[in-house]
Amino acid sequence: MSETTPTATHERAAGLPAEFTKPDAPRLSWWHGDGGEGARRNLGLLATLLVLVVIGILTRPDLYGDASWVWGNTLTILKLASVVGVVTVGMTFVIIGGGIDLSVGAIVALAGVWCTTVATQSYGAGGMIFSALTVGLGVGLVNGLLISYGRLVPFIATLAMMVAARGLAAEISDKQTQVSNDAFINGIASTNLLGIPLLVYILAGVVAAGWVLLNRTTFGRRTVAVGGNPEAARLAGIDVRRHTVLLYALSGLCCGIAAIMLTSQATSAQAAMANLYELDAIAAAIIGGTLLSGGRGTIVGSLLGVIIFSTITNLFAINGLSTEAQNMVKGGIIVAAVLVQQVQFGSVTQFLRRNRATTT
Amino acid sequence: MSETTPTATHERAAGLPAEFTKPDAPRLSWWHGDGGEGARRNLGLLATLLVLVVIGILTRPDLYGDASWVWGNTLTILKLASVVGVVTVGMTFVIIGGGIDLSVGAIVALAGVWCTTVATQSYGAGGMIFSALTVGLGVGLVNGLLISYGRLVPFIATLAMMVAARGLAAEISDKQTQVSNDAFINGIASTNLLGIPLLVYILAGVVAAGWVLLNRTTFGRRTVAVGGNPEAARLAGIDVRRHTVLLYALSGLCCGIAAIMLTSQATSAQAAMANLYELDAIAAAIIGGTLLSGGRGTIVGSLLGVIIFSTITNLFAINGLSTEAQNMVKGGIIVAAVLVQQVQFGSVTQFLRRNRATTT
Amino acid sequence: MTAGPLVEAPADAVAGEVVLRLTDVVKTFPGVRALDGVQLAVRAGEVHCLLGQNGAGKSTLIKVLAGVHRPDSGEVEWCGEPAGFANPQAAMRAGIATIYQELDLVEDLSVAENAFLGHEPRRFGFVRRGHMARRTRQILGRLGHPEIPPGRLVRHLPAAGKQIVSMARALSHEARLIVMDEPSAVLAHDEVGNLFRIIRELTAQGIAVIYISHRLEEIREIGDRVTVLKDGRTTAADLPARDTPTRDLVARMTGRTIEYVFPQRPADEPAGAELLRVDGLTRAGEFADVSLTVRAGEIVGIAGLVGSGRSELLETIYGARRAHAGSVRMGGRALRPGSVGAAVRAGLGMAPEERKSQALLLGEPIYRNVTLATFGRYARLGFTDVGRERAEADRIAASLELRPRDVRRPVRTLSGGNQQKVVVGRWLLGDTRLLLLDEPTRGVDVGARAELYQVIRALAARGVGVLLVSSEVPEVLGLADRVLVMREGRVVREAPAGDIDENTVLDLVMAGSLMEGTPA
Amino acid sequence: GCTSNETAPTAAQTKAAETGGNSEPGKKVTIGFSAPGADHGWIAAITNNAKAQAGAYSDVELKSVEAGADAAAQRAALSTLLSQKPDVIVLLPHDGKELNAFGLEAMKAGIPVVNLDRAFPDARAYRLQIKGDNYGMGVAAATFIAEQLKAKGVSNPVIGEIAGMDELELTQERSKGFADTLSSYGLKVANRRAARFTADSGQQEATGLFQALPRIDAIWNHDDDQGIGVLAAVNQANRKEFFMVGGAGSKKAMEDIRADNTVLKATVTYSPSMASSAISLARLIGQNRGMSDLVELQVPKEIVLASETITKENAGDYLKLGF
Ligand SMILES: Nc1ncnc2c1ncn2[C@@H]1O[C@H](COP(=O)(O)OP(=O)(O)OP(=O)(O)O)[C@@H](O)[C@H]1O
Ligand SMILES: Nc1ncnc2c1ncn2[C@@H]1O[C@H](COP(=O)(O)OP(=O)(O)OP(=O)(O)O)[C@@H](O)[C@H]1O
Ligand SMILES: [Mg+2]
Ligand SMILES: [Mg+2]
Repeated sequence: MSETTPTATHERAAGLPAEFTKPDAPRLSWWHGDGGEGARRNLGLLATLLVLVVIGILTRPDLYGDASWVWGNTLTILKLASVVGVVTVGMTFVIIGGGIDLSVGAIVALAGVWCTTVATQSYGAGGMIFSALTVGLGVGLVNGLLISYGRLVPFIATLAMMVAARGLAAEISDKQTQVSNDAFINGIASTNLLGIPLLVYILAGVVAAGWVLLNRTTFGRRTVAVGGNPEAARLAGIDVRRHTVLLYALSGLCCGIAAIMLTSQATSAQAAMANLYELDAIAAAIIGGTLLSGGRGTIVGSLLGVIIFSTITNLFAINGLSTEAQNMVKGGIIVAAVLVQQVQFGSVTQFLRRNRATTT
Repeated sequence: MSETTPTATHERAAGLPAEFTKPDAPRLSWWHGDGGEGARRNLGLLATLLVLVVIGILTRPDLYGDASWVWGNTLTILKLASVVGVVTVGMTFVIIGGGIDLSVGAIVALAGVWCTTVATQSYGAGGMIFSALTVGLGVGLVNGLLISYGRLVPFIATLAMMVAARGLAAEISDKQTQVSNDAFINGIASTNLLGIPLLVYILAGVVAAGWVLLNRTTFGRRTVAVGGNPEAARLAGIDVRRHTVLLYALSGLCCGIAAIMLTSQATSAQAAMANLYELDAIAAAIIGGTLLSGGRGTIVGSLLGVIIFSTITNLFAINGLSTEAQNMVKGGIIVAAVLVQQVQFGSVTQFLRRNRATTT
Repeated sequence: MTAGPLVEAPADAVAGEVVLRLTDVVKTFPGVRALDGVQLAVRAGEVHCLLGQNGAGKSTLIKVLAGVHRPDSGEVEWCGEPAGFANPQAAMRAGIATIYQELDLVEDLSVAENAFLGHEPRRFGFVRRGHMARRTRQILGRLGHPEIPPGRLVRHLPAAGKQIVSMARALSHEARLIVMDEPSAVLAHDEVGNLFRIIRELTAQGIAVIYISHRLEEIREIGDRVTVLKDGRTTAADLPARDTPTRDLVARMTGRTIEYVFPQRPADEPAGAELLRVDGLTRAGEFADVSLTVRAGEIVGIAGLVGSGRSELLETIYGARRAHAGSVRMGGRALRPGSVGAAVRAGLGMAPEERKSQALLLGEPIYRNVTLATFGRYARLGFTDVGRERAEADRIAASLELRPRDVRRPVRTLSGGNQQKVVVGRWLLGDTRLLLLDEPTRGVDVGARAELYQVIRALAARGVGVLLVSSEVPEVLGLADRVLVMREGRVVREAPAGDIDENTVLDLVMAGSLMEGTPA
Repeated sequence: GCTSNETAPTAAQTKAAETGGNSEPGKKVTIGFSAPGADHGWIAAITNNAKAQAGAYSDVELKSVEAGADAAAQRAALSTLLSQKPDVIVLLPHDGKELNAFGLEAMKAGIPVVNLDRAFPDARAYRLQIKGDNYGMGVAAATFIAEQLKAKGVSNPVIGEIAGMDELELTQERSKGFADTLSSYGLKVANRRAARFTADSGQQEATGLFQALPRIDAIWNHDDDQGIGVLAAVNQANRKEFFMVGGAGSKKAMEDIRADNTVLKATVTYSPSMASSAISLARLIGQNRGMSDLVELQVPKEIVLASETITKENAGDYLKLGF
């Protein structure tokens, strides 16, 4: 081949597979293209979800025989996923941006407690929503400032915030469960539009907004850059610190939204609410394919992660599993879910490789 | 300066810190030398500890006036630190090796419950200790295998294990608190040697062993390599996977030891014991200077981290603070402790820099 | 797609037995055939050079040798026996030591621990620290660097020092074949000489060396025979290193003929307005009292040894570090110190020295890396326009001959030289008025290098000012209009490129070299 | 109470210092007090009641240490309390068995220990044990449910249970009492979900329960605080076919029962007023006095509060005891 004319060699690019010389070859493009791997991963998550549903059908054929029950149960699962889902969207941004937020559960509790104090409730639903969002945003901002400008490790800063915010929530509520008496707030959880709960719409809205923000805006691009390689981002002129502050503020804001949703569901708030949501949200994001070290992740994956977790919970409830059995099985399912994704990955690659080997 | 003779310039080495051109200059060598930065960090931690003691003295002069009380209180703090301390040593290895272990609290509970079942207790203290250590090691091994060979993200694998192990512990104990009737086991927590509790000796032993293991053995040095640059470790012929398995096994073993200590203290075990120890251990390690991303950390720093946390807890107890106040203050103290370390760092560097600038 | 006929050149008489023979080795990655039938024969006691464009498969090949990758097919014969190394240990045990292209050190281990990583001298699992330190000192001495303390953390070493440690690791094995993947890329001129001395020592003992470099002069100086790779295939094997004409080598590498020359300087001096003015810039311990100017359309080169503080100077001008004294003005207006954002807004751009840690998002697609500093321009109201972005990136990729050209591939899968092109390409977008280039051609192959030079010259012709740092003196002299020479943090000479020659620069620069224990 | 935003415990839950008898001021007594950090209304009421009761006596000084997350943390807090040598220690342990060793240690050191609510297995570990009847709660709830169902003539009734934190032994006792009594009527629990004593967890578990059981006849919810969430879930799921029994006896629950406009028809008490009683008795122990209404010269060793069933009929009487 070294004897052929230079031009010809160049044109034919002998050593490279065909699709590489043609920049926009459709073949394999879903695979290597924009977010291709994320999409593939999400397929794996959908498969896991399917398996869970099949398990549900096999274990409770009586319930799954009733179509209206199935529809209702699906909505229940989505409702169950809605609060953690909103928190997870914020968490996904933080993790993609190279951080972690252990304080989300505490922020939800603080915002919930704050907005249900007698004083706040006297301002009506508007005042309650405003105060929950403001508290969430504010605490998130403090997190961000401590991490960005105080140079605290995110793990430590948000752990400290988690402890402090729960303490403050207990102080404010005097450790009591505060009942919400606002019909509008309480109505959020029981309102349906076109047969679908309002909470599910809120989740969908937050997920959609998160998806657009991450994939279609400069904010999202900066997030990936800041998490993927902060030094490179800084040298490319991105204000890494300011962006980090914004990420934690965003997470706090999501917690504020979640606080209203949870308060509405429980028609009350207390300092111990949203227990261990940080773990749920982080786990959902990671199951969904977000890299804990930052720089990679998808909103859809996180959403699927949350839905998988709430489907598991639902599966346990409809089968009446005891708490300890639940826990043991849950551990196993988590491991299996992740392994399934990998097996799939391996076999798909192998399949492609074999395929290519024969066509080349 | 650009007009001076080359030799003169070279001698004074304007462009480079002096120690780099002069082979073994003693100046600054403590700083740039092996582990120098760790040592400096630990000084910062000691300073924090001192501040906490001073706060104790200022808030409770009556108690601190009594020397024997002070001594007794110090032992109380160390005893309090002992169980989490042992867990933290294992955790430090795991984190330095690039992982994380969320299951430590659950492993302690499982090992504790296992060794206090009626069947196990019938074998006496030896059988109980053996079974606790074996269970810890075994669960750690499973963690390691899942992560190394199952390629699960450590966060997810150990989260799943945390859930599952607590479930199994609840199953085994039938959700009852199991009382230990073994005089030897129960006696561990109440035995003093030369006026110092046996638990403190155990902590000291584990810390010393951990220090030697990390700093003086190939296992320890390879742990740093595996966490700091896994690719480099692999290229250097280190079996990264096997090493990872060993790290989690080590952490599990530490949990087994901790389980015996905690069971002895409580003269009983239950599935909910060692609640959130994972958070305590991770926080202590990070406060102690271990990088969450792996590749750096010291055993002494982790120990100091644990002691700082138990001193804070003790401070609250002697001042009778309410839980909510405790939490709020604790969050603040954690932030302050880390900030103090940084201020110190900054000023020392600045001092050195200024020093260098004037001598040049 | 069968392999073309190989050009078999007569083997050097001096070389010994064939210790390593590769036949038809193939290695594919998802979507890429990195090796597509490689032939290679290495003899004891020779320096066998591997040549090839960026992405030709050189690094992949040596990773197959080192047991990092398993070949898909083909045969590896080691000392006459068929051998496929299942893992790096196996290769090391067989006597193959490797210096990888990307530094493979552990930052938080000491020099000695890094040198002996994986085969530490030990007793009952305990590291024999004294013994290890002694042996490390020996090896460092052999490498001409007795001043590096074995106990120092590698984190505290400058880049050149790290390269020495990498070499020390290779020498710490009882190797019969040492593979060096672009070892000279981060070394200064005098260091390369040192390296060659060691290579000669090794070959004199009958040890075989595989040497990879994009600098043909080096191949001429140290090499015995050359194997050329192109697109994962051997296009020529066992050419005599010293007297194969450059044109031939380049043709076999690239499939065309490229004149390895610097673009013509414009006839008249660039008379553009002053863009950048740096006054008395100082960072204690790094550089002191640096003043310089760059005009629009002018290329200013900074020569100096590794460690002379040039990178720090560029980073300080760029706002990535905060100056202790002095000022930076851009177009007459002072730049806010310590703010990269301000610098970028003022029209500065920088291609930093360490591409992986400072410039690239390895997991992200190429186009997103190319547009990292400019994606805001393709956005409306904060919403990005991926199509336009990709088209622009595609244009840049084409102009730099990026390989492979698909800009949606993750940067991680690019070869070292192609990654460098992505970094430089980033600042060819947008309206950068002053470009700071730190070692822009490090690891870039001959063909692409010529293209990069053209691109830089073309930018200058458009009125962009360029401040260029390079450890390759000919590059600075050939490309720049004006040259500054730095030594130990200070500018010791400034002159138009025409008024200064390579020897003068080297003399100035060597007067106090970083790695030399005693001054010249 | 558990509900609304009011703060101080109602006077009804503490005992005003009457004149004469036991309330005569006596020797100054320092009482060390420790309860787990409050994460729900009942525990909060315990601490508040203890503080209020101590405040009602001029001769009592209360030294309170709250203990963090688990038994180990509480043990550490208690050892600092011990080092301050109070006259009596009142504690609500995280877990009686886990803190048994501490009880022994304190008693050995000559400090009488009053165990509140969660029993020590070893009789030498306490001077006085005062507790609610967890098993009895289950019995009372099951009895009410079984009788109601019998009265309604429901055959094969579907009974759900929403327990509290499953890792606590008291939850196990309650569930056991419930299951044992149901089976004596030939009934059983169809599905049991464990919540965490918080309203949001109650809502979540109840929602799961409703999914599992398309038709329900009765539910026992262990804790009225988490019951707020359970009732919210009832409304959200629009399920009205069953009736519900609560637990512990919060004021809001009693109000709801009296108003009779929710599915909540009864609650079985587990009153946090026991904390007030514990402080009163600890004071007497510290002063070496007996209970004036008893013949004995010393405070007895064990007191178990009966779990009463509050229904629409008697809710008015109990309202003042609701927390
Ligand atoms: N891990 C990988 N995954 C996918 N593709 C890879 C991987 N490693 C290398 N490649 C591809 O294999 C080909 C050969 O790369 P290699 O690194 O061997 O080139 P090289 O000759 O060393 O180039 P350079 O001179 O730039 O270092 C390139 O096309 C590269 O993109
Ligand atoms: N022991 C050390 N500890 C801390 N910093 C050091 C040490 N030795 C060198 N340095 C810093 O590293 C720099 C040398 O690093 P490097 O090899 O990257 O060279 P550079 O100054 O960036 O050079 P170039 O001029 O080649 O771009 C020195 O200027 C000095 O500031
Ligand atoms: Mg290469
Ligand atoms: Mg440099």
